[in-house]
Amino acid sequence: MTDVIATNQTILVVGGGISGMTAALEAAECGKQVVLLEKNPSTGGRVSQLYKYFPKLCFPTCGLEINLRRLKANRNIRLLTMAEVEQVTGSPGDFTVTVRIRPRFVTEACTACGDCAKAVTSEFPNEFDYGMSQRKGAYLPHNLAYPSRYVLDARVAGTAEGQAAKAACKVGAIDLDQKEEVITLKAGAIIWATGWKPYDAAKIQPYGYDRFANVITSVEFERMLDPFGPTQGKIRRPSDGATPKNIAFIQCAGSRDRNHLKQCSRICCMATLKQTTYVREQLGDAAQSSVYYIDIRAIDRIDDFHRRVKEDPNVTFVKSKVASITRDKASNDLFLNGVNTEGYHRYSNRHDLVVLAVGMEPSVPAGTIPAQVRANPHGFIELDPATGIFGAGVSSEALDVNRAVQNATAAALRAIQVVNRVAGAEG
Amino acid sequence: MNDINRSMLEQYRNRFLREVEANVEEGQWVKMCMQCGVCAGSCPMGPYWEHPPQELFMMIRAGKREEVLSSTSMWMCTSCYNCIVRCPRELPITHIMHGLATYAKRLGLVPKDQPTAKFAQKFWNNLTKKGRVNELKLGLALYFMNGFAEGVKTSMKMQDVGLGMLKSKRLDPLEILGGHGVKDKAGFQAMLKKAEEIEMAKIAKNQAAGG
Amino acid sequence: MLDIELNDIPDWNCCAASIGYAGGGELPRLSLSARNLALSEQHHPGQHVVATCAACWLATKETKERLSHDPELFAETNTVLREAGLQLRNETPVRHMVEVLIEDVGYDRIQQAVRKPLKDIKIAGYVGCQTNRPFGIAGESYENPKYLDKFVEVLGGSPVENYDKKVSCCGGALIFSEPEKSQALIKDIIEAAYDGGAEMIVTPCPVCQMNVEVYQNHINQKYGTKFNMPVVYYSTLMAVAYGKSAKEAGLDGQMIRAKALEDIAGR
Amino acid sequence: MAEIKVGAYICKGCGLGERLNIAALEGTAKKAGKANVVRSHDFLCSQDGVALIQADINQEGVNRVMIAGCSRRAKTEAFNFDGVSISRANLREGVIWIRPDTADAKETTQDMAQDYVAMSCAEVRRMTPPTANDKAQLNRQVLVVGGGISGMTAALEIARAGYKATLVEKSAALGGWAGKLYRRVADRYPYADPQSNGVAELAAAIQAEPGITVRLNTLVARTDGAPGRFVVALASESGETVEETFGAIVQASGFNRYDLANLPEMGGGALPDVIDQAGLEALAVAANGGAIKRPSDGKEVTSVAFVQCAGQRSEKPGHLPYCSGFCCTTSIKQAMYFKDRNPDVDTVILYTDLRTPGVAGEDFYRSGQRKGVTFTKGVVSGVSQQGRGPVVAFHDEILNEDVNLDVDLVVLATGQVANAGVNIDIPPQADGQPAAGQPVSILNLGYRQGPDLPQLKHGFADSHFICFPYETRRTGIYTAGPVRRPMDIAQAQEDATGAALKAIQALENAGLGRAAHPRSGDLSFPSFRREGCTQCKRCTVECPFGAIDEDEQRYPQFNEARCRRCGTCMGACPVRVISFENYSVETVGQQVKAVEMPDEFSDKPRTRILVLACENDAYPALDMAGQNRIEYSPFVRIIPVRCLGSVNTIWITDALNSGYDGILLMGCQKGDNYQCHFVKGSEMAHYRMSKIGDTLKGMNLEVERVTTYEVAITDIQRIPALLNDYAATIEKIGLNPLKDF
Repeated sequence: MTDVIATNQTILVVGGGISGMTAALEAAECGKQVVLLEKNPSTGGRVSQLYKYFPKLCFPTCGLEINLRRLKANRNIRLLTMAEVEQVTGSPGDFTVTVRIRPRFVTEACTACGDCAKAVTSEFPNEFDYGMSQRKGAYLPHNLAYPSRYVLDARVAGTAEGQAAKAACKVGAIDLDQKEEVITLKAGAIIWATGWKPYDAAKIQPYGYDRFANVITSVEFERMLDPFGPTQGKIRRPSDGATPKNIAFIQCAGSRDRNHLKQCSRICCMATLKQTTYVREQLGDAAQSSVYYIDIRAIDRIDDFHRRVKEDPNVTFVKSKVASITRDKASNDLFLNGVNTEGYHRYSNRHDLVVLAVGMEPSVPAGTIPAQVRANPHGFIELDPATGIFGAGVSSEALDVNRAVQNATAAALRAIQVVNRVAGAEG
Repeated sequence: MNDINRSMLEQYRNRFLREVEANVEEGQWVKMCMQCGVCAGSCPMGPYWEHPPQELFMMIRAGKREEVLSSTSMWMCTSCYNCIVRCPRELPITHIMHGLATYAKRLGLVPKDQPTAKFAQKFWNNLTKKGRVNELKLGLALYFMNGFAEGVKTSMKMQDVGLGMLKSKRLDPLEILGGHGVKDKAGFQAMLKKAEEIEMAKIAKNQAAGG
Repeated sequence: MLDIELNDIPDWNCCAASIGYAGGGELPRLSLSARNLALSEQHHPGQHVVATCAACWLATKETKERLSHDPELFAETNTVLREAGLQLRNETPVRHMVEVLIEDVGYDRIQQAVRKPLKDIKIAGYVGCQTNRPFGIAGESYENPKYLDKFVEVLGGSPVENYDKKVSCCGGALIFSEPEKSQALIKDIIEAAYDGGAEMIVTPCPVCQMNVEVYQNHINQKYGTKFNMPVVYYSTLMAVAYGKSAKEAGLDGQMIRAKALEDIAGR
Repeated sequence: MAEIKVGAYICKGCGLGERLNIAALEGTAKKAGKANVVRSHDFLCSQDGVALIQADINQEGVNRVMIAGCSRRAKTEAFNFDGVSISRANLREGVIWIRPDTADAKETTQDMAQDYVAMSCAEVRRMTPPTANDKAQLNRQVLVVGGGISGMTAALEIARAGYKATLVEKSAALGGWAGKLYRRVADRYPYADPQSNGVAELAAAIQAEPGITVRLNTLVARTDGAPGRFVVALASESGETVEETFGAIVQASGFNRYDLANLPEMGGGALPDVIDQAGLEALAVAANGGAIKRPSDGKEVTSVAFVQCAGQRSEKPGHLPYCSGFCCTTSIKQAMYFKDRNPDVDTVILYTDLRTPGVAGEDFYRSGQRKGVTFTKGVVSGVSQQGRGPVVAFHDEILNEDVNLDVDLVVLATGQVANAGVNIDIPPQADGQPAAGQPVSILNLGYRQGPDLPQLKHGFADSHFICFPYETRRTGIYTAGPVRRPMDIAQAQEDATGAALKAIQALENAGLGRAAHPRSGDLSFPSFRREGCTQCKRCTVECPFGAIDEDEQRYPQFNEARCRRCGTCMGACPVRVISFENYSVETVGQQVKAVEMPDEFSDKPRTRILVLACENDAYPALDMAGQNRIEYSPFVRIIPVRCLGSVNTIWITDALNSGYDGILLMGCQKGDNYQCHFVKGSEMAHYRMSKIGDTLKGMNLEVERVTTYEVAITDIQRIPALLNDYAATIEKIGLNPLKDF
């Protein structure tokens, strides 16, 4: 049974992505007691699946390593993985939270030596690669996974393979009897940092993501660049593994669209500009990038980056929301059909890979949060101190990493204000 | 230039957008377009549009009244509704195209011999006469709509179709005798007359008020 | 057989499809469908209005929708209807025959009734525009609706998967005013069916059925193609599968004869 | 100070027992390592193993713990003992996982392991458990500089958290630019209409907040000290100056208005009816809900054009190269001023990219359209006066035609110019005064490295890090609002709240003598041997955080609360007098020496390569290489360093003298897009190593023997390759001739 010491001066942070980790660390480094919940087996969230950040083109794992070191060193934070909030009752300064914890079947004793993975043969689609690759039934989610403990997939836990894994573990870290448990804990304030998920591209029917192999999403493209990713870091066409020569990037794929997400997801323009630099970096003059856009939203200093990309002769910009994609059956190339609205030019352009810059959708739409929050109809949390529950990062608005962290830092202070009031009242 | 057109020009001066909003079916949506062009790219008749919908909307905002209303573009609409379902901004583009067509026709700005304009008018006349469409009459009228000589050619060209359809009983030969229409013709026509009145009254009001 | 009973709306009038606009403005056009709805409410209270024609369905359903969202327009419509001694409450559900078949009857019962499965006939399900947009059949996508393929399947035929021109436009009424342009569209529709290995095309829309079937000669003349693709209405498929004779199934009404169906019907 | 007692603990788990000769490792720990207690355990990170160590600490008085097993990055929580120094010999990720399990690899693998054990023993013997410095003091008072919306928000949020804030504003009233707005952009769903600028409400809340002291007409005359003990002189208009102490500082000095005169081609400064957005706010305030009248002749405005990106997103001299982000929504809001009152007013927004991001932005854009604001994608070539009013000449990008638009009023959407004070990268004049043309200082820091915060780009005092927007190069001082980056009110208020937290965190850390990010919680701090110091000033100049001043006798003065513990000063010191309790020239130098150098009679391969790897990126990458079982040369001996900036050249020369054949330094990317967590550390190291060439020549050694690489944490495959290539290079140029002297 997981036991957690938490009081009404504890800050509960829901979500262990960069926003949740930031909120938890900033509060803990102010001396506050924090419980950090993550529904996945490891922290890091969406950013750990990115190859580089714009506009610096630096690596997300670099900052993640620092945050993990802060986390390991800080005794004020209690991290629970594979844990999700079931219900929140009570009021600011006095919340009671029920948390459901799924079994990992691997205890703290795990040394991440990897013997269990050797003993397990069956494979499953790799969530970390959006299913573009397979992973073992016993696995470490990724190189920088923290806690650095393996996970035994529930689908093998009950099988002979589970037994084999148990037998293979020299430190006796595998516990096949682990059950799902529900615990309740106290909290004075709650920071809700459940982040975002990529909009389901299959719903954008005219683009045929569900029908055409060479139509992929921007997040899948990121995974391709990871040397430990599904294509060992190589930009490839899913249909035949060939190197693309003429890549299209479609903006607002699911954003600014009443049929999908009404909001502008803010990051997609920059993500695409960044991804054209991947193409340039890896394929040089052997590949062209075309960006189909409505407005390029490269705010503040980031516009320098936008101008730099525009200077690349291999990158062209077309002001147009692509109307439809059709496929050439023989080559699996794709035709993008539409109209360049700058002067009305019809096009039916051939590309051999299409990347949909998919929008950001709240992982947990604010309306469905099992607690009293102020939500707008787009599914984001709006600031309302009276609730004692504060959105951090993308649960509060479509934000880039930098703004999400800024927002999470602010959320940490708002939570501290609540628990300090409690402390004051209790003397 | 007919009278309505003259006085509308008077009233709205350069504010064509307001004119469209006040007088064109679903015209109040025009301002919501963000120029993404998805409608233009989705239209089956795309290649034949002089100005695609999104461009028409921009022209309306830019006050290009004459160019818009005398354009053949909106007459290219096949009512396939592809633009409507894809428009990210919810514009009922098909209806706006129909509305622009209707308005252009009321203002007498339709290009001469615009085939769809003529056909649509014939269809309407045919329908309003009896409340139902007499396909064969419509067909014949249609084939002769470009004048006699042209008509002969067309009907020759279409003969096989006509005959084929007769053979396959798609057209009831009796219809040539005009057998078939609504019983309450009086009420039916009164209804349409009233509807027309109400709309023209509105337009008259706008002529006076300038929207 | 599927025990659905349809009765005519007494003294119905034409809905003007979507081509009345040159003659009639918004209100006159809406009043046409409003009249039909009012008549139905008067004579068949509580019954659904079911249309077998895409254009009729769309025009009528659109009228219902727009009047329910626009009180002013609704009021004006009733003023107009009064001239014909009618009044509209606008409470009647407007449905397409296909909706009735899929939602009320269901694929299972449609399948159970099959006597002569349409074995080994490759059929391209051409949905067209107005059965599909802007309303469409619940749960189907605009770009790649699957119901017609399922339909073919349950009747024992084999559908063309992801038929490229499934939902593209046949030109509709513009076949009359813009024959060349429309025929160009039709050409692509038939071509794609051949590419998909289809022996015939099935469609839920009478306009599509006519446009795609009857102009193949002209297209062949103009483009040097050798099209001879039967195009049948979905009810024809059902009739044959349910054991009706070629005549009963209206196969003699085909300008391009659907041999494969005639054979089955003949057995 | 109790006598040093080293306990060496060797783990046999994770295959170490099978792959290595544990007895021999114990021997090394005893002999070479001079450990007082030596134990091995099957599974050291188990409760039992940890208890074993704790027992020795309690009963045997062990106060230096050497753990040989997995990497220092693994099982950190388990091996976490109070009051002792701990070192970790990385035998798992660093040895058995990167070496093949073969007979002929066995010996070299064992040698590697034994060296690491010896090195860790040597290191931990020279470490002392850090104790917080005695100058640490808690001061719960925060100084907020700037009484605009950012500063007001920061002060309020600080007070609401139970701390005290002093809000200093140079003008006679709070509110700043926001206070001059007729309305602000909506900050709540439905994001549809302009709303009250909120300044009055904020001011009232501040009034009512006992924790806040407001000082108007006041400037910061001087700022000395460090987090927890900033001493600030506040000068009021009347000339009197008060001195107060603060725990931390928030700088919310905002932005300055862009000078319209820079845009003559747009009629800026020349035409009366061409104004900027601030100008329109003034007109709207004057109209106060009535019709807005244009400046030239007071005519009621019936048509207005907004020109976006005026003097922005452009490299032209006098223009701003960046996008100010807020201007698109502001123009929409201002167009609404007209439309809400009279829909017949023609309002056109001329833009190239309409930038209304997020939920709030896009909803507000749609609302503007709903209200009839016209949006035209157009590039404006100029504004001229023709007859009664201005004419905007632009190219309509959609209709692809040139248009002349007659309007009553033109609003140029100009950007925000940061008000960040003196640019300290521009060298001051001889007399120490700021160079000509420099703006007046805002903080007047008494810091060795200049009176204001370092600026990042385009004059904004921002963090360079994506993940750490509040990273500051002046510990305890945080910027918020448009001084940090161009932004709108909503963002500025978020930003101010975040900065408020960092200020509170800084003063709490200072109170405990703890380091701030990225070495959060580190209690150690640099100290120096005064008698050895030559006053060369390198440490005071090179500290990336301006933490070191010079005292009256021109000795370095360390201001530990400003220090981030990177050790760049230690690396800079030519006489090696700077050290930390747990990290020093000794702790590393002794590891260098602890490696066994096979002599000329040995039958072992004799190549040895010293690798000094940045602990933030290079070292984790090496661990992950091990995790993925990527092999590399058995001749490397890797020592993690806090930052390449802390590498003292003595380690290099000692290493060469003691027979290493080559030395590799691996640090983070330097330059404009630096990824060094200590800003300049990697840069400094590269600079210093570039100088070492002469030393090498002096010793008759090839330059290749000392090589520096920029690596990233993602170079999990590249780094092993670099090591192997380097080993090959050494093979080529041969062993170090100094080996056997």
